[in-house]
Amino acid sequence: MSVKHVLTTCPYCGCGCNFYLQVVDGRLVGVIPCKTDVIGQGRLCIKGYNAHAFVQHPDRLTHPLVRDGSQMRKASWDEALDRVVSEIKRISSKYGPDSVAVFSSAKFTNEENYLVQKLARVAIGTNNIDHCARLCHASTVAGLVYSFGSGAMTNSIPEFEDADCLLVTGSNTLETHPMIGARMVRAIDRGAKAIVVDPRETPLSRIAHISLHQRPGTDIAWIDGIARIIITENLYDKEFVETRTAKFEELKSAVEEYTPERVEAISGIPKDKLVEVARLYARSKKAMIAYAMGVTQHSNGTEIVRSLANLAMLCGHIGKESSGVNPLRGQNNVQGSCDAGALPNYYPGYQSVAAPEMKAKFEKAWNKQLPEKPGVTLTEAFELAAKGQIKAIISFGENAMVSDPDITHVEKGIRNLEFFAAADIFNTETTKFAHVILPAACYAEKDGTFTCTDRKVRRVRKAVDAPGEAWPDWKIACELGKRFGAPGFDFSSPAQVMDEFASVAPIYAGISFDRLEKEILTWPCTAKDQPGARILHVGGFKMGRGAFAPVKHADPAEMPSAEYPMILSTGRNLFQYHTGTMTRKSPKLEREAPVPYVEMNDADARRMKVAEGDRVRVSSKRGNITLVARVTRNIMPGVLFIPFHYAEAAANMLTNPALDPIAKIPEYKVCAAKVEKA
Amino acid sequence: MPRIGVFICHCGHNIASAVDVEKVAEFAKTLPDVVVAAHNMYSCSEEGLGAIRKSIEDNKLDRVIVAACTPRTHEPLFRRNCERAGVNKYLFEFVNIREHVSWIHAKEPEAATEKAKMLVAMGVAKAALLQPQEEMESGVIPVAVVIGGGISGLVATSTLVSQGIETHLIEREPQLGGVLKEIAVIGPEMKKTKELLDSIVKEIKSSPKAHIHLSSRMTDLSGFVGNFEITITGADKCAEKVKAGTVIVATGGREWSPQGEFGYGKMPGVITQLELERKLAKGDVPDSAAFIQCVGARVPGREYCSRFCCNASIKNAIRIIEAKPDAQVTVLHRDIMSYGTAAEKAYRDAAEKGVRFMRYGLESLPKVEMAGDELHVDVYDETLDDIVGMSVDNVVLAVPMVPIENVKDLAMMLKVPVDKLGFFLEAHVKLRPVEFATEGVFICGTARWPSSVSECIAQGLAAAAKASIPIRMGKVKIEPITAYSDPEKCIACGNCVQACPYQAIEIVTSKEGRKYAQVTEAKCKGCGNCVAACHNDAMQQKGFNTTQLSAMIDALIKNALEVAE
Amino acid sequence: MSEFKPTILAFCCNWCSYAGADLAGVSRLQMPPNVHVIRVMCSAAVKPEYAFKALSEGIDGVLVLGCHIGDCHYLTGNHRTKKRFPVAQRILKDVGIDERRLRLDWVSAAEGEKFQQVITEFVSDIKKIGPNPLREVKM
Amino acid sequence: MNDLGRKLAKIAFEERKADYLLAARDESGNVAPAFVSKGEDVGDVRMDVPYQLVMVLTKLYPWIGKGKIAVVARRCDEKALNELTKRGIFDAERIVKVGLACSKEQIAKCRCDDPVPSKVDFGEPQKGAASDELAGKLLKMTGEERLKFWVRQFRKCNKCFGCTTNCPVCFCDHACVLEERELVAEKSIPPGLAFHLVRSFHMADKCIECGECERSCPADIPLLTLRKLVKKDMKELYNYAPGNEKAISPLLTTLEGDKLEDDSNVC
Repeated sequence: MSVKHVLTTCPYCGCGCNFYLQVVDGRLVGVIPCKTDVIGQGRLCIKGYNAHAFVQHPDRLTHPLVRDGSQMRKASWDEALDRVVSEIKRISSKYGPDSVAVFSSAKFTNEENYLVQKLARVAIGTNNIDHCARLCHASTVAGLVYSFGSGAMTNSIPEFEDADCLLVTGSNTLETHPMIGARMVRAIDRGAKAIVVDPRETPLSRIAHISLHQRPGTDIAWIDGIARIIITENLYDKEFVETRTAKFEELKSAVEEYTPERVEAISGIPKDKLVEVARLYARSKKAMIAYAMGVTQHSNGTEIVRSLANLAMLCGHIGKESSGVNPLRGQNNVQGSCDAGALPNYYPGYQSVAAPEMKAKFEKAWNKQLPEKPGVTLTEAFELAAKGQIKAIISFGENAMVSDPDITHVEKGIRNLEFFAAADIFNTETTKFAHVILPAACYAEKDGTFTCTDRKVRRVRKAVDAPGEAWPDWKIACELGKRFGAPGFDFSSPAQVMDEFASVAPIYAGISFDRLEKEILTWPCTAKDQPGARILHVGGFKMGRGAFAPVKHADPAEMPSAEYPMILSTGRNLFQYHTGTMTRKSPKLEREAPVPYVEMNDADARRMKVAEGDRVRVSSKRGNITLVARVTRNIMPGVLFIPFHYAEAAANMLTNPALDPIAKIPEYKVCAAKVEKA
Repeated sequence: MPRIGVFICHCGHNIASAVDVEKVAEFAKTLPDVVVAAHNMYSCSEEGLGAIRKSIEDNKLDRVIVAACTPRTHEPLFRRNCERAGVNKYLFEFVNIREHVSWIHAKEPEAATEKAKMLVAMGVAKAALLQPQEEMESGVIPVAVVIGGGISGLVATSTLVSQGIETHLIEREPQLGGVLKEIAVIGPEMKKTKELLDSIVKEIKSSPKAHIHLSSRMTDLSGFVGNFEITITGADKCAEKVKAGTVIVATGGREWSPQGEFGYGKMPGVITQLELERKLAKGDVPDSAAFIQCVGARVPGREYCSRFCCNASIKNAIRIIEAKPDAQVTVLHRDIMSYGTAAEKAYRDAAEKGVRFMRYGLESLPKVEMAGDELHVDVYDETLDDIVGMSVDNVVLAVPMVPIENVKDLAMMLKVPVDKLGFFLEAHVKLRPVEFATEGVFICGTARWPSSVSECIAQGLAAAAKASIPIRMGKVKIEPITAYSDPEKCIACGNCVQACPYQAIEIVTSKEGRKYAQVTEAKCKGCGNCVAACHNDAMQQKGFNTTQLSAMIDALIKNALEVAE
Repeated sequence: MSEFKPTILAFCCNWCSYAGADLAGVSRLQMPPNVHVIRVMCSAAVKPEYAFKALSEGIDGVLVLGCHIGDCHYLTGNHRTKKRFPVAQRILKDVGIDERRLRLDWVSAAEGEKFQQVITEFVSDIKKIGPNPLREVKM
Repeated sequence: MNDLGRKLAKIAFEERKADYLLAARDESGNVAPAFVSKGEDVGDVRMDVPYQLVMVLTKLYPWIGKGKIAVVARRCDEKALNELTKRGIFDAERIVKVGLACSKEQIAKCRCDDPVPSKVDFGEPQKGAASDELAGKLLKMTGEERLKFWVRQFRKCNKCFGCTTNCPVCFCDHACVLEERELVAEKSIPPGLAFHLVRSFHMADKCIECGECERSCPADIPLLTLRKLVKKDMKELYNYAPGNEKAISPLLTTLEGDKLEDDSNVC
């Protein structure tokens, strides 16, 4: 009788809560929240309590599968891996290495991301390595690197509790980051003033001090409006602006036109409310900005992120306790996968591919000649596949057929590939197209580290064996690397991989598995005897002066029209997670929100004679889906909201693939659509 | 998706007078899953039932809702109707908009219509979730119990034992016969009561199947049709428990005792009809008598007519004259109710024999005084437009029949309704005249309504015939409303086991070793105790699932509150 | 605002209070039209959870009518009702909902007037207490 | 293994003849629940147990076929064990209690008025805490004020089910009625008020006031105070407090307090 309580990190969102998996003779029986965990403090959200439910599900992939004509048949690891290597080698030599793209996953551990990007760059010789951060905080990285020099969250999760003012926009925090939401709730209980700006009424906005609703796609207007009020009413921190920032004059002139009246005209936010918010934010001692997909997933996402950075720098609310700009990372390790270099334009540790000295450094470290220019992004890859420029894709844990915009187009791209390999824990809408499917171990079946949204590196420990012959992804990447004949892929444990990663990435230099056994480490952690920086930009920006961004409002790529009069926005709910691969196989989660739905305003519904629970057809230029109408007062008139978890009515059949020019992130939050009774 | 048909009944004007039936039908059409909503004059008539059957076929309905009177009387009728149209009879929901709406909100038609709409909405919500059920059968103990040894009870008992059915007859008094013991001769054919009673009692006693409990009372009744358990407490206070399949109530009625009307109780000569019967039985015939009819009857507070008092007076008047041809007999009446040929002939015979009939009105009641030691009666005669006086040996008050004293306790024990006056209320005056709404309990005789001897006999026979059906069939159909558990949800905490009054539930272990609660359907009476005791809805009751009842509450909230908003 | 018309839910047991209600109907006893009856087999089958659901979503009053103690068709059913509902009432009070909105009473099959009296009394009580505040409070 | 570990192992395995031991110990920089078999290293045991060990045991128990299990049990754990044994969740002979008397800080944190187990093996017995101060304030409020207070609190609920999952006596777990749609009308978060009323009712004759619901609530809703208010009601109505293995809940007996089913009517 072996009974274990294994301390690990939650596989779902970026909060990084720790809990114990209860294992009796290799069977997962329950989850116990870790009482002394710095983030969870003995508490979890509904997904945390059910994080064990999908692990030993009968549908788990257990054996490698290879396509034989139209059928998939079981194969040995040797046959499957050799098939991948030979196909990639054939295509790479025929069309060049850049005709191959590799996708890593934000669900992977840091070690696995590091190995997969090394597989692309060292084994295959291409910088075409990306992952789903492209779809979430790519615009944050591009935005905040310009403003502050670093794209990461500036403060730590516990600090939300002590803030006096919380400016939350584009984040339904209590549903997407419940335990960060809980900290905000505690702050509100202590009297902090919470301001929520969101086209929908959310569980957080219902208990906030001020709840404003802006028309989707008009964020820069009201943010610039606030900046203008802060400047014109002299509420800004002159000393901070003069000593720590640059381009203040350009900002001042850029925001001039966004008078409260104009902001109200563009965004619908009442002018007196805008003034109240500006004064409240500026006058608070400790003000935290928190944002997520509602800000980043726009065709001008990068600029919206920079406009938020402007506010913080104007008031000096940056680099201090409970003051800063906090992008809330959605995935459990989207932060770590960016840190580990699974990006087309960055080596591990945000060291730019374009910088020759960096290329030289990694060529020496990995003793292999590396490809020149930065690679293509995830979103562009499917475009290029459809055009025939990308011929092969290896996808680790991505379910593009549900998570990427304009799915019909994505499908065209995948079908056009000569070779498509996928590694995952379940069969998904995407693995259907794969020539080779590799069974992978999930978080409960492997060791490694996740980096949560506030840059803490958190241990993941193996609780049970993987089903059948499934391997942990770090082992798959190593085996592939060796079979490509590339140097530096014979690791015997994730700890060794972390040591190599730490040796090449200064921000992870001090991090190692044995230190993590005893203490909490936050990157940047540049030495073995330091805990790492809990707060960024204290006393100064790494790059010297923070840069104001003179950005202006621009309409979304696709505006409502006569034929498509409504604005459609997509996103998540509390109970499901992303494409539902794990949550839809957890009974108590699936039961809470089993059916796809569209939220629509009750006045719109009455006008269209749609009642609660009716089946309606929502269509955009790119397609249409049929689902249940949820009539509510909690959404602005003229706006629809569809969660994208449900493949049977995939929201991304409708979304607009238009990309942010800098970050290449799709505009999930705004597209034109119409509703009819089905 | 269910296809629901809603049929709203006018019930003549009983419902339509207060409820706007068309509006309710219009509203029903808007409810989810309702395919057709119609209204008809008399749903329970053959024509009404036919219309429903046709609508079921035309619209391929699989759920039927009738909004009319009370399920307690008409549900079986409409369920059989569904069955005839090919729909499982438990996919039927009855909405009560007569007893619970039109009859009690007669002066507020608008509010009554709104309430009818709400109740229909709740009915539709439940109907959508009903599951088809099969009736279960349960054995019937081949024993009957008759409460009350009056003429009705005796006739019923004799009929039952003559069919070989073991019957317990419970009589409060030391001897059988009830009120008739005190009446020597029964009009109009002047039959000797003793002969009638003795012949029936002899018949009963001759059968080994009869058990007569004299000076005994029923002190407890529990169980249900086919499985009653009656506790009989004798004079010696020892309680005997008897198991029976059916129960007949024949507890009779009693003469109303006047509260001093016409000098009763103060003047010795003023007597009631029964007191006259006892005098005549002893041969003590008065020389002159005046009968006053409707004493304490057809007056506010007791508006009904007992129907037999006129015939009784006529009969006794004739007996007096036959005993003393030159006796002076007058009958002062407000109307003579001698219905039927025999009674009408007796009325004419009495007149021919010299009985004088004089009418009086409520506004000019006869006055009775003592003149010396003689009784004197003055009455205003309409035709003569003058007061007519007479002195008589006796003034006989013809008083109405009223229920027995402890009728309320008996009703509570039997869990059957009594009307405002205290007479037992039968299930339905036309459809089920000698039955209660409670299955297996029957009613006959004056306990139901003042009746003549022949009517009591007829009802006794009817009640016995009805009561013998379950016993003859040997089995009774049990409503499928028993409880059942969901092994997946049950965590075997035992709340239900402790809650069940019939020990019908126990914890069992499945093949895989999972413990869960299991109901023994034969023992389950369908009370729902266990459902309420279960904290995670693992225990459910057929026809009353928690999903169905919650849906009804939701329907009320949605329709009543949203409307108000 | 127009005169407050309460919406009230009542659970009546098939053997006693429902029969009493029918009797009140047969006897044409007039009473306020605000009470909607749901038929159950025994008052002990009424889960207090139903009352919590109704009251927390704006229903103004909930009435549970069973057989008199000792008269229950199922022997000790109404004992459980009498034990359970005071706890439910206290919980309502603890949370701040007026516990008089939930009332338990006994009406036999023979008590048409008692039914009328209970309904009339309860409707006037609820009118005095006023509309359920939770009708407006959206969580 | 620290000294506490050795002492605990001796009591559990040798004195009480247990095959397994459930306690709390230091592990990878945190305090972890630990289920060890006889002969295994117990580890650096801690007696300031932050976990409701009976809840940890309830999840493991169905999978542990046989053998006697020793549990470090405070008074609240002991009462939880009694309530669960009474309902057949555990069979009594397989559970052995190692009594732990709570420290002053723990008593203050739980506002506990009954902190000493029947047999004390560790810790010095202390006096129970005075009554719940917030409960006192709430009782003085009017109905409207109380409703306003609780609606504002329950509006923060994010439906994580921490209060039910972590509660030692809340064992419906996989089929909890609160997860059904019917009783609690809500399509989003927070759940309707009925969620908390129904839970209070279910806990009325079971709650042993360990306070785990309040400690597990991310929104800091004062759930222990609500439990204490309901406990006061049960005391006043039926002079009943959960936690005694012999006493049958008043909600399961007749008015006279005897068993509901009478044998006379078995047919």
